[in-house]
Amino acid sequence: MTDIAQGSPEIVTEQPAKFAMGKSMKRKEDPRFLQGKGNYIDDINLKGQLYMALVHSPYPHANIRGIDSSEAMKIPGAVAVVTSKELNAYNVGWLPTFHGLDKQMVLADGKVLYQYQEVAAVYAETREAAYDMIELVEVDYEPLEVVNNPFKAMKDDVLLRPDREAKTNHIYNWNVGDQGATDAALATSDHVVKQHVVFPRVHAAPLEPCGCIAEFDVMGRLQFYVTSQAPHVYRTALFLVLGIPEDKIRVISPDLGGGFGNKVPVYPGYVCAIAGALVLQRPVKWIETRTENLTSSFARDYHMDIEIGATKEGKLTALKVNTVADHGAFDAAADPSKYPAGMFGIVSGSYDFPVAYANLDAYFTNKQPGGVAYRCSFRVTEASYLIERAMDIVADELKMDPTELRRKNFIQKEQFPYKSPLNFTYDSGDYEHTMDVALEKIGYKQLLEEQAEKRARGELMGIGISTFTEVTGAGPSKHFDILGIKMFDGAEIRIHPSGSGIIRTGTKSQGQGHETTWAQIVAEELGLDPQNFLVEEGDTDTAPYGLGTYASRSTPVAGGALALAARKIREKARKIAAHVLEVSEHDLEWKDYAFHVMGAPGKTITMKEVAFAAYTNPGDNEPGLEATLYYDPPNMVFPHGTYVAVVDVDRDTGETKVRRFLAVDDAGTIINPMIVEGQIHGGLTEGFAIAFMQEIAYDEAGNNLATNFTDYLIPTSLESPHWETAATCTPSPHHPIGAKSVGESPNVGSPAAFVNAVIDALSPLGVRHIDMPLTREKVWAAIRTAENAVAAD
Amino acid sequence: MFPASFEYVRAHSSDEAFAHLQQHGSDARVLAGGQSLIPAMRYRLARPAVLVDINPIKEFSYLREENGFLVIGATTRDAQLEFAPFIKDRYSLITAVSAVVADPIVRHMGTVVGSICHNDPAGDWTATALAMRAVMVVRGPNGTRQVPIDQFLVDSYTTAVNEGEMALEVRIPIPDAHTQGSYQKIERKVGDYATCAAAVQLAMNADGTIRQAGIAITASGPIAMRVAAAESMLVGQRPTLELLKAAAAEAPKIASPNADQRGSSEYKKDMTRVLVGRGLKQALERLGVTA
Amino acid sequence: MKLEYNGSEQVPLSKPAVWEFINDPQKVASCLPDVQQVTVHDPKNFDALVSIGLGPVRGKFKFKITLEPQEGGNRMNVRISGGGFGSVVDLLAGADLKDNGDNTTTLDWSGAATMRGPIATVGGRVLDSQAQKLIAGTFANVKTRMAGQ
Amino acid sequence: MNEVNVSMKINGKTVTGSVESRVLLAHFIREQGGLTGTHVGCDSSSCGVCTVLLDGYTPVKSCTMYAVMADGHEITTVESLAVGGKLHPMQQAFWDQHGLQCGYCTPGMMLSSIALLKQNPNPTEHEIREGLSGNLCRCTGYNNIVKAVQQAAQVMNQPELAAAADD
Repeated sequence: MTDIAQGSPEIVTEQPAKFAMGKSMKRKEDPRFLQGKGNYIDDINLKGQLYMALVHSPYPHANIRGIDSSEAMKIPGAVAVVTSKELNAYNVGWLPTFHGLDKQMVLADGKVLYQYQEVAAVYAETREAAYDMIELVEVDYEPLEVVNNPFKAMKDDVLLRPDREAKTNHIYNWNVGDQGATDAALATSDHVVKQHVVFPRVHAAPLEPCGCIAEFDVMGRLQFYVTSQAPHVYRTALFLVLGIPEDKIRVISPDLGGGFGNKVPVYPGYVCAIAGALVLQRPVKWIETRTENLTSSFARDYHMDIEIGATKEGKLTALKVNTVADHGAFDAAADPSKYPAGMFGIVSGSYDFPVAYANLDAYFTNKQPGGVAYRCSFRVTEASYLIERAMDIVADELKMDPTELRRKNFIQKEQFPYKSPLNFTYDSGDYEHTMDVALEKIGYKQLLEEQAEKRARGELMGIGISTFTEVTGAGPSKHFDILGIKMFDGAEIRIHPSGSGIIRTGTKSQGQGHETTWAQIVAEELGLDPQNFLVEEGDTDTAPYGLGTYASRSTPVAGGALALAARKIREKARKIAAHVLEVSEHDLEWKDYAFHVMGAPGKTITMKEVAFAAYTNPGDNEPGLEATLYYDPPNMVFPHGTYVAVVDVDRDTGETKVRRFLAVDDAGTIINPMIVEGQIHGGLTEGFAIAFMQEIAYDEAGNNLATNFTDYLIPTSLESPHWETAATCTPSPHHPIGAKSVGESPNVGSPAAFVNAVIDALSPLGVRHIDMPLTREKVWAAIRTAENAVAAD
Repeated sequence: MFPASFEYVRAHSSDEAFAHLQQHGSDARVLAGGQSLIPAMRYRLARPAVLVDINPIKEFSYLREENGFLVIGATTRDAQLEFAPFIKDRYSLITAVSAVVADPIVRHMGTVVGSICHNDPAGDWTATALAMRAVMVVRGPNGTRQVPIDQFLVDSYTTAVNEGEMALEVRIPIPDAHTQGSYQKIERKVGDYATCAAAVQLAMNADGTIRQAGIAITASGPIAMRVAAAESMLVGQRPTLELLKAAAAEAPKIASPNADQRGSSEYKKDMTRVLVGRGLKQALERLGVTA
Repeated sequence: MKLEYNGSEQVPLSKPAVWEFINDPQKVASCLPDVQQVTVHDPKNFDALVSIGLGPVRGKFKFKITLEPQEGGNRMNVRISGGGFGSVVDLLAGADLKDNGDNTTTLDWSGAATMRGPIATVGGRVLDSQAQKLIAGTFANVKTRMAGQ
Repeated sequence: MNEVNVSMKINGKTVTGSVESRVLLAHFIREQGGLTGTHVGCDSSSCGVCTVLLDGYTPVKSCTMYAVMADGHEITTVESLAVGGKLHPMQQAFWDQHGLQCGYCTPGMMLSSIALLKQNPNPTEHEIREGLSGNLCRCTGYNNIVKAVQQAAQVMNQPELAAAADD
């Protein structure tokens, strides 16, 4: 195989060498991106298209007394203004949310529930005219009291959603585990550590904002180009909202300039563009502004209380978590319907808790809806951050080294499959090994010595550990669905006579490199050259049904489908091979990437030769060589890792410098180490941003304070640390190629490592916890408070 | 987003630009680098009816030393200072500040004069101009006049440039061999406005006493401010650690920063102290003087 | 963002004269800085188009203003709400009138403004001090205009 | 309507159009020039995905410039880097070092990198990180971008390396 990346990644896997997998093959998709020939949504223009722009509410909570668009329609080039009145007339005023527990306004219907909510859509001949129009749409608002946090919401003084049957701001309660046994165990534990931990509101913020173009073609068929991580789900959602059957809808998701979960939801702008295209009989284009992008969804906003019981020797006895979730104005979380709080049950982490209990209550507030994703849709980040943060607090309380506390309580590798007290069955793992690799590689002992010296001099150096386990690969259809659709994925492989082929899946890469890794999986199974596979995703006319790419599910689900579809091809190929070699198919053995006649050395046929025969000499077999397969995974996969951060904190300014950061990931079998490493680098940078810089904060008036990149901070190359990586390999026993996943791991595992490191640096001052983001000021304030306390003694 | 419509006029000479500004009065804005103006226009927070583009005026782009001053023309970009070898050799404060203004790409369009005229409360160049005791050259109806920087900076986004007038250049006294500076800036990330910053320049006498001190803080009030008390405390003295500490302690006394996402007022005030202190130390280090 | 302001003006007019002035929409409107256009609907309600420069933010704001004279003629509340740049400001201001007994009147004023939208979020960095000046300027104008009567 | 005539050379080809004065350079390049490798990612001059080179090697954010300001000037975009099907050493290095994922920041990032090497042909890792800090990337975490610029610097400083790579 040619074209291995020259810049060999640091990751050396422990897995055995293979033919096409496990190799750092350079990406097949890159030449177009490198030459500016990517095809992103705004690069697509249809003849006669109109431009749409949206009017947004400056109020977080208000009644709408009236909307006057007469001045706006005087702008040269103005075509139409649409409000909820028009949408309701077409019965598309509201959208079902993805997990089916709520519905969401397309355009504000009678009232606005959050700042920047969409109030009207304008359509014009030019983009500039559309933006001139939105300034002149007069909306008469009657401001209402703002509920800007869930603790205010739970009082129910102000009812935010009178449209719902239940007259309360409480959305749902969810719990898992054994409350009675957990309380009993906590009551008899030597130590009980309690901490309130907030995971702030953040945003995925891909560099390319969302957008779409809608056109009803001459046959009345909707051609819908849209930035979607899940095109098939969109098509089905459009069927459910618009009542148009799927054969009349084609959803095309072009190249995506990043997604990270932001391109999962169906946004009101999409519906308005389609409605406009339908009514005006012209193609309609809508591209988000950065402000629209940052104000239309969010991730996290969990307020968590954790209690951990432990014996005085440091053996964990019980875990209890109580969470208040802020869902914003609509319950638009894209979680599976049976899992309103996603996979939050992974909060027991890598540790063998005898008992545990997690309880969660979700509330409406006057904040943007969402709760979707940011390199982790399903609340794994919140859970992982909480347990890893809390483990350090327990270690501090017990005066133990945090690595020793973890070592003492890890689920042992012999315990897998491990049934957790919160109802997950972990597939495999070797936590202690991964931690040992990390500690060795970072030089933990030397770092502790250095830290001791520095502390003696009054310097603030910290070492932070996170030994996380996550749960990905949703999922098994008996548990998981989105809008009722089970979370399987399809794969289709067609081998051409030359031994090249085309691969289609229902997933959609946003930079993850599926065009390369999917080819590697299939090539590995068939002994063919991965360079000769075209990978096609994103067009619902051609791709098999699949739930899309988010929640680290592509490799666990679609990757499994691909391997099994390839094996299906291999079985058919065996028949053709037998015909060509004039033996019984039972005499054939698939070995070293070719069919061999058992007992007849040298009598072999390659897949390339079989492919040609499939079209030229199939015998009595069905000609051709292709397979379609839908894969319903038997279980989730459980990647894990150990991350270590080393920081220095500036006592005067509160500035944290991340001096080193090592990520040792165990993602099971690795398909392409170079790509895996790239995923880890990117996820760590996002984790770094969450730990230190990012937050969608709201002021008391309900103003969203993070509406553009001057206030929602994306780290540059200068702030971002230099990342170090390594990998261990514990294959998933149930996945066809033993793969787990990695896209989310760095973002799930790293925030705790950063925060643990800073708190470790401050621990000589008695600081126990600071909520993210750990801005300079927060760290400075913690240091000053501690110093003043000492001075007062 | 897309700006509101405006009339664009191109000036090819100082006279032409001046004539346009006289004609359009308060409706017109000068377009130099545009790096603050254009984003504000894209948000439609700024919507001048007329933009007078001075970029085509060839004679406005210069960076030279004359008559004891470094003179910087109206369209001279930040990056020209950042990369000029003679600046790197002899102007430590300018070298330091020119590497941290906005971001590296913005610095290729952004201008020093434009930034001073914008007079943002968190301006880097305004603080630097104060510390180096710059003089602004303004063209008005009665010809050009020189305005010392302290009088030039009037209030947030307000300068001594009146309606219909324009600033032509900034003149900075050339530091001698016994003069060094330092720029200390805290920003949340590259490209953000300063959370707090301090510009410091010290000139030494042969006897080891401080001849002249320029100390200014920014993002600490409505405009960048001179810490005059600190300056006078230092002049004529031999630098000691106690003296530097006392001088730095003067900064928070005049600071009145707004609380915002960058930090509380208390934090920013304390940072004026920390950053002035660090700036003084670094300037002395560059002078080879141990306090 | 929520901003609060207060101040005091000594007006060289009797309390009844001041009361009369501040009950006249036309006169009150004339005290707004850079007012472009005033439309009086009734003695208590009027609209004003005001040209505003808040730092880099420059443009026209349209305000709806309601005068709420309180019983007894000792206090006037003013509700101002309006917007521009896709943003809105809701301001509740009040002034207590104190007869100084020497044909002058003390006007103790306070106001709380809530700003929402891009002007608060993008311009918020510099808004407070600028808005302070604007409001103080308005009340200073009240004094000057009254004095000029 | 405030229309203006604008004419500029983009990648050596003259592009002329009558556009509104408020049309940004980025949109002129994309629409009048038909070159969609120059992207737009924010409204606040923060992200740098719109970076192009002005009059040689001056990197500018084309969404923070009006098209009319570039009238009579020369613009270089990503589309001009590969010549005759052969990638520029910077493109090759981004490919070799996995310096891109979604590809959205890549054109601006490469053009900034080329401008950086023009100023400083042998930058350290820190200098590369400083020099590219006007361009955001959300996917790569910058490690591999730094490696790519290091590789490109090496190749561009020793043209024989580039030639050898062809063999």
